[in-house]
Amino acid sequence: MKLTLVKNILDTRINRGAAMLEVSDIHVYYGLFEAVKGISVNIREKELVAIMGPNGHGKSTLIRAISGLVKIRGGKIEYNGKKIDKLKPPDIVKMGIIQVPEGGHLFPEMTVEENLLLGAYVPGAWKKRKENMQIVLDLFPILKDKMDQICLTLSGGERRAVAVGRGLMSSAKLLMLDEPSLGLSPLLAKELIKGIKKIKDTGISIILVEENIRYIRELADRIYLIEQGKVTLEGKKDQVLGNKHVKKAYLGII
Amino acid sequence: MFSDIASAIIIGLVLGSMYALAAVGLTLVWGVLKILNFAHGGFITLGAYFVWVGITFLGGNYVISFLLVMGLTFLLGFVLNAGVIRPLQGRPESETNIFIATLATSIIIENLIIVGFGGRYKSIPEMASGSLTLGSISINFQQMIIMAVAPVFLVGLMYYLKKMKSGMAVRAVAQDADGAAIVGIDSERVYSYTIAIGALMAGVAGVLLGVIFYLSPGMGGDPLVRALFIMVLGGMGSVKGTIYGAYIIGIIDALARYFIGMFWASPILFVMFILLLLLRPQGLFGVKV
Amino acid sequence: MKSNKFLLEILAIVLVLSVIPALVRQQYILHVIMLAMIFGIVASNWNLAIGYGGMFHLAQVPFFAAGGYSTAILSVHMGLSPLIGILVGGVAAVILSLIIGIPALRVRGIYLVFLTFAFHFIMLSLVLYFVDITGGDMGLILEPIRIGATNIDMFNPVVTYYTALSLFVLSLVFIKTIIDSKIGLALVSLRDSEVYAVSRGINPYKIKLVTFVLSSFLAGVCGAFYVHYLRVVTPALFDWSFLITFLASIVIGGVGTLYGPLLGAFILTFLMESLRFLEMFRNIVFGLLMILILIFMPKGLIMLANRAQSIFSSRQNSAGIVDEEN
Amino acid sequence: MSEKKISRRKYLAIAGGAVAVAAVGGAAYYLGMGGPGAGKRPVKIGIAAGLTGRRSGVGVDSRDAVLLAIKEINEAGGILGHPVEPVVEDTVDQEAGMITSVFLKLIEREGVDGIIAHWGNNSCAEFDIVQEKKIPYISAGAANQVEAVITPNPDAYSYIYMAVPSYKLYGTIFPEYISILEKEGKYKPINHKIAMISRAFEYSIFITEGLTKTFTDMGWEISIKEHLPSAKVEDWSSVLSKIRSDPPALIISTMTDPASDHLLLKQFLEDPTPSLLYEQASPNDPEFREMAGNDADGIVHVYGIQKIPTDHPYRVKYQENFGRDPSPYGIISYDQMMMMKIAMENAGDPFNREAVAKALLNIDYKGVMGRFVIDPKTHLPKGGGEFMPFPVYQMWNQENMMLYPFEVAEQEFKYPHWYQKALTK
Repeated sequence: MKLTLVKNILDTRINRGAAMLEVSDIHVYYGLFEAVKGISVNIREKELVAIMGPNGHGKSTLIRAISGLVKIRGGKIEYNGKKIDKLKPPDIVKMGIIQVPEGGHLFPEMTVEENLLLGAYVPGAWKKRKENMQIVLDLFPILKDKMDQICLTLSGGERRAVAVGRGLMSSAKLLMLDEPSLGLSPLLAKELIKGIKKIKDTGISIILVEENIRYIRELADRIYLIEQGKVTLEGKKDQVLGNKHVKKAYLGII
Repeated sequence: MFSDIASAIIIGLVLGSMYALAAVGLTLVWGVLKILNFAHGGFITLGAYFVWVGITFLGGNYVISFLLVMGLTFLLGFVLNAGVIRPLQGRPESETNIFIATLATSIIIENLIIVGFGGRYKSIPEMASGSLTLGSISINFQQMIIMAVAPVFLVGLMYYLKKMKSGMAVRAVAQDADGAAIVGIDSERVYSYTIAIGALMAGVAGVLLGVIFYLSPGMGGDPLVRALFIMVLGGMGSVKGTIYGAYIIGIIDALARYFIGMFWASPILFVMFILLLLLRPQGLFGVKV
Repeated sequence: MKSNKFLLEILAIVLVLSVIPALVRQQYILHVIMLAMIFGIVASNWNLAIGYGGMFHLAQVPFFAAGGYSTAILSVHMGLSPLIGILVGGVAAVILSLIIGIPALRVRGIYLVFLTFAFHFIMLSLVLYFVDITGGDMGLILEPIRIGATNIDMFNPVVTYYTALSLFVLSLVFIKTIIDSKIGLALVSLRDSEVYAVSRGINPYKIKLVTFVLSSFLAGVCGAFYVHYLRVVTPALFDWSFLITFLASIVIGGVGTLYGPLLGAFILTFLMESLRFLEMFRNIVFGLLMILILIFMPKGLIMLANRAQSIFSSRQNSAGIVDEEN
Repeated sequence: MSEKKISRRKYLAIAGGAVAVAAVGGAAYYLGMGGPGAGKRPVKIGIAAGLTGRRSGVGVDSRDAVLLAIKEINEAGGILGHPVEPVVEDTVDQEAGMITSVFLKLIEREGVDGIIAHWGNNSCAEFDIVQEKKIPYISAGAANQVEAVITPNPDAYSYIYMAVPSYKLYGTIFPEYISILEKEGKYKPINHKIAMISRAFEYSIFITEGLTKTFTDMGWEISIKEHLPSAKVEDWSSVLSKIRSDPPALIISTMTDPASDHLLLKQFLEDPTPSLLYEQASPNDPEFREMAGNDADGIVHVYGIQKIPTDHPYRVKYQENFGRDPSPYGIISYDQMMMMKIAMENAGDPFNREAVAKALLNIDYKGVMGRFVIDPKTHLPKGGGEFMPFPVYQMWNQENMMLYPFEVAEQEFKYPHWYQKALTK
């Protein structure tokens, strides 16, 4: 499928003032390859922002850049008005910006309980690990019986639940979910969506990287479309999903 | 015959205890940093000499000397990391370069000991003298102490890794470094105290080796070579596997000494090592850290 | 063009090294240069595997020792002539490299290090055990070699020196030929991206084995030469100090370069000789130097030489420009 | 561009400066070497010692002993009025290439007039060098190796002499003594079996072979044979269990390593058998005496050195200087230096090397170890009888007591302290 780039920015200035995370014009390189070519996104308190777009076009890289796992070249990332793009990942985690990466990056030889506990590794969260554990178990009751099981032996859905749960253990203020539904059966995905909704209701802001439009439609407040390392479209959910290019390229509606 | 087997197994347990302590630090460092710390043998030597210094110069108290060894080797572990390993990590060819740099470190340690204490044998006064004889099996109290002390440290290490927060962080970095970064674990810090813990375990192994044998500047070399074998047998990076592996090698070593002769015990182990590397390089257990 | 440059370089090296015996009366200096040449050859052949092939193994010392022991055993027990003996040393190393390489190169990384490490110890045990053949710990003492009825000692210092020099040049040409050949190209592409290389139809195992075997030959030859030169072979041939010397030569000079290990061997040998006044502190200084070089000059001293060369040539250039301006 | 040029210039300047400093330093070093000192021309003695290798204990003891001898010689006015100047070089592990470097450097760079090297070097790589360069050389290396090299043509090695006698007597003296004891009924062995423990070390192998041959000729049987790759033994249980299940009358260890020999004794005493314990050379090591204490009472061995009691002037002197008891290597090397001194004095001119070498051949020096008279066939000091004595020693109270030859015996053979207990069990 040939992509036509649509430079049609909708509703750009609407939410600027209240943004908790502000990513402005960042560039990321892997060697000589420029994976992110000047992306700007922002997210407000209690908001769920979805990031959609084809695979390999820079969505995950954006998330990794916010987490500090890759260094940016040019541009800046601010969190509550403070520049965070020079910080190391652990310091960013301490601020409450938590990533749930694609594939989870769980600790495979550890039990579910250990994985969750490590989610609360940063000092502030460690104190609240018991309460947070309760919250996670309320969200994902399936984990209750699996606490002593090694993660390697979990099913895909359970693993995803542990990954999200581990993210929540750190008293997250901003949760970044990278393709949480990838490879899940529709039933499990539904469970997960329920969980994400509940998380949102507790007041945590969420950045959701997703390719499945169904989930986006159900969850998102706003949407960014990232294509070839750039934001090609952004706006409220209905605006973006109603866009002609999106309809044609992603929703299969002609 | 039977009593030979029985006493070989007892000696195997003594050797295994020592090998386990010597290997466990090496394997932990491999598991977390994916590097082969060749200075490990040097730290075994240092442990023995520190306890000797503690006992002969600082009043002769075993407990205090033991604590001194643990403290000093732990601190020197940080020095090793900051001065030698960290500057080389993450560069191209770091695997080779760290091997050579830690080899150079072991040369430095050995020669510092020669300069400082001379090349003559030293011996640590016995903790307990006497022996226990059951039929034709005889085991002395020193060996019994080793069999008792080693598990304390091994279990302690396991407990630390399993139950304590920073121990869990060590395992986390070993299993998924990105995952560890995501939950806020500073891997640099974990690296440095992993090396320090490895150094501490080497120091403890050195003390026990010094208790049953004698101190010489190159004394850490042999246990290091055994530790390499054990590390692979247990599955590179697996602490639990390494402990099993150490006792297995200890018993095989002892049986070979009893039934084939002391000359061939080592070559036999090396042949087994080669076979293991060719046939089952992932080790016997395949358990991670 | 490229081979012309190489020819010139070789000529320069031969010229410099071959006039030394005429200028230097001291056998000590010749001996140290010879050691440097021998260590340089062994190191640069090892570098073929480590630097070009990306196979970090520890079998080079066993190759060296195999060369030494095979020729010594044959010459002591069967009166083999040393000239053939030197070749026999190379062949023995090649046979050993096949014995080790065929199984060992199926494993990689740290496992290859361990495997070759284990071989080292097994060989040493065999040498120590079969006293009747190897002389055990005592080793074997070789007769001085005389050519025919003349009284010319075949291994008198000057003759030995030029023999070592010939080996040195031979090794340079040998390695250059390999790295410029298809094997060399395949090796480099394997090292840089195995997936790509395999997709281009390169069989990694075969190429690695060929390189492994090729890199052993001159190590064996040097071992044999070394033994004939010193007229004695002892288990000291397995000493770790050899491993450290060869490895340090590669690292100090520059991994994966043609001249690096040779330069490294010369610098290391002369440095260690000139540091003798440090007595017991010499090895400590050596260890520290190694670590510092690894940290601050990871590409080795050959990079400094290259930089100096580029400065030199750019200076010439800039001088030319200045002339024009005037 | 200009900035770059400056940095390059700077770089060149630094490099040039470094080269200049090195050159000046080097020149000064070599000029300084040739410059004659005040007073009479010193006699330079090269000391090739493994200060940092595996046997650094031996190397340091040897060096110290030579330095002690030189200090004494200088205090007494030097050699024929010439002061003696030591030049120490580290031979590390005595590897042949390293030995060659050291000897060539000592001879050509340092211009030494004689060289002393200690026990433990069996390379013989230096022989051709010292012979060709005509440097009087006293070695204490592998005696049987040297014997094998020199015997076919002693004249071709006219500059090379040894300070330790042939090992051959080790193979005969002890069996001889045991058979006399047995005949006289002073020792009743429980059987005629021997447990023979050796290691891959030339001294050990040679003595083991000698003892094995003599004892089997006498009708004894080697019932247990254990050969070890090195001196590193953490545990002797496997050998001891064989010994305990079939106790031999004699346990012979030629390990020649104080640590492993002490461990053997210690573990043996946990459950001793009625056997005599013969441990080669180790009872002469101060480390062994310290570690074993009175546990060693009754150990027998033969050593090619005359008895050096605790109040022996040399032993006292060595302790005063270095704060430790001399090891055998700390004794041999002292005698080596004294041999050199006497030879130089006998030659009438310490710098007339040919004369010094000839004087070494004809030396008759009563040293700490014994009387040095060189056997012209082997260039080794003569052993046995009035020359280098090979007494049978038995250790009592951390002191080696002579048992045999009977003319010099200090006491009669006594059963070791574990013997009766083990016999009655």
